[in-house]
Amino acid sequence: MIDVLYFAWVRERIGLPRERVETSAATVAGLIDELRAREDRYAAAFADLSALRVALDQDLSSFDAPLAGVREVAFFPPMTGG
Amino acid sequence: MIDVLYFAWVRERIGLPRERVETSAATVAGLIDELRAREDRYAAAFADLSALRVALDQDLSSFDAPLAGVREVAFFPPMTGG
Amino acid sequence: MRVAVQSAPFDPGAETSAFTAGVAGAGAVVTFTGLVRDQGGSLSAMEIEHYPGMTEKAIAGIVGQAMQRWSLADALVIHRFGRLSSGEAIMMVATAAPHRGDAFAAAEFLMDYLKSRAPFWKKEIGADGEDWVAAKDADEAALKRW
Amino acid sequence: MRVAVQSAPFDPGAETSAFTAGVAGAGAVVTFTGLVRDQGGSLSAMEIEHYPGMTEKAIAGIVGQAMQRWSLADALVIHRFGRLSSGEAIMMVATAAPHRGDAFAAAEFLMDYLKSRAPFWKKEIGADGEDWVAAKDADEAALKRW
Repeated sequence: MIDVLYFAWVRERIGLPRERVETSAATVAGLIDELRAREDRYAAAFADLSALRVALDQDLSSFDAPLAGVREVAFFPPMTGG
Repeated sequence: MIDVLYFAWVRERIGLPRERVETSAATVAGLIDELRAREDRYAAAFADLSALRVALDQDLSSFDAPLAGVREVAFFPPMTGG
Repeated sequence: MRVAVQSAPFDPGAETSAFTAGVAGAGAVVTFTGLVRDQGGSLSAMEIEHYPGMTEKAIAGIVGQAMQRWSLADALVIHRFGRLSSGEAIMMVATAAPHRGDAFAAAEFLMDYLKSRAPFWKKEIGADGEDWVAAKDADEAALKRW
Repeated sequence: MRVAVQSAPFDPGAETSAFTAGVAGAGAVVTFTGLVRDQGGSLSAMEIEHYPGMTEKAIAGIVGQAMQRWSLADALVIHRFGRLSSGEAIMMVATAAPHRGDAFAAAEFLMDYLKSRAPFWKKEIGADGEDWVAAKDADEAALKRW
């Protein structure tokens, strides 16, 4: 089980800020494939990966990163702070 | 007659902040030659022109600038504001 | 150094006073304050979302890099989240250094990294609806100069 | 824009508040404050001489150049003269712009020009006597980047 968090329009499109996900995916990309297969709202949120960023345990990471040992995955658009 | 002003160590070396000078010099350099010839303290102040700046009527200028029409000449070291 | 991530408003002037008093003798203090722009009256509010936990960690990392890279006496980052009105201060950074070059460079570095590497997302709320602010290519490109 | 050349102390925080309040909606405010450094306790005071009349004219010219060159909502320059104690604010500049790049660039430009083109001269007064601050080649060189 892994915590999956969504922020900004990813959160709005999927319709929830976080959920616990049972996954056997080896990488972030594998997890995304599983989520996309669930429902249209997930497919819509993950339609264009170039518009998304991912953090693993609160560090920016990449879609090909392994999930082994990770407790928290977050998906969000490019940041717009400052 | 022209007003001649001195600032910072130029003022200290010459020993006064301003004076009225009777001059027939055509340029700043000519005025400096006249001042140098007056007394040692002037010769000392104007010994190294690369360490001096000049303003004519409150605008930065150069030593070869003409004095015609100028009312106020100021000599000072490079500025250290900010 | 101090990092504050908060929903409460802050007063850039009071923060500048406190920061400056704490670094007396440093020579140079630079501050940057970001304000909600009114965009010709079309913007009524801004909503800022953030990622609690990661935000503090990311900002501390960015400030740590700046402290290593430049000779700084101190640094400050304040960033708000939640709902802000037009004209309100969104965030500020302050840097203090013996020399002005370091203070300016570090402040610009902090701003460039906070823009694109701290997990905040801005939504503009106007008369015609609301929209997430899109990241600019220029902001990503700005990181390359460091 | 406002230019103040004064012997009276000023409060950088209060000035930042007033300036920021006057440009609400501008997006970005940058301030720089120069403080008398204590240089490890050896400096007891600073005496700043200036050229009344030329000072105001030179600063207005520098600010005018900045306003032409960058998209600024406002600019402020305060510079003191006379005797200052260690830790006191010597001067400050503030710039406001729609975007941070313009506010930062204009503030750095103002500082570079005020350093070398506004008629101020600093004298450091310490335990061992007093000395005029020498202009640095680096300050003259800094003008070349603009």
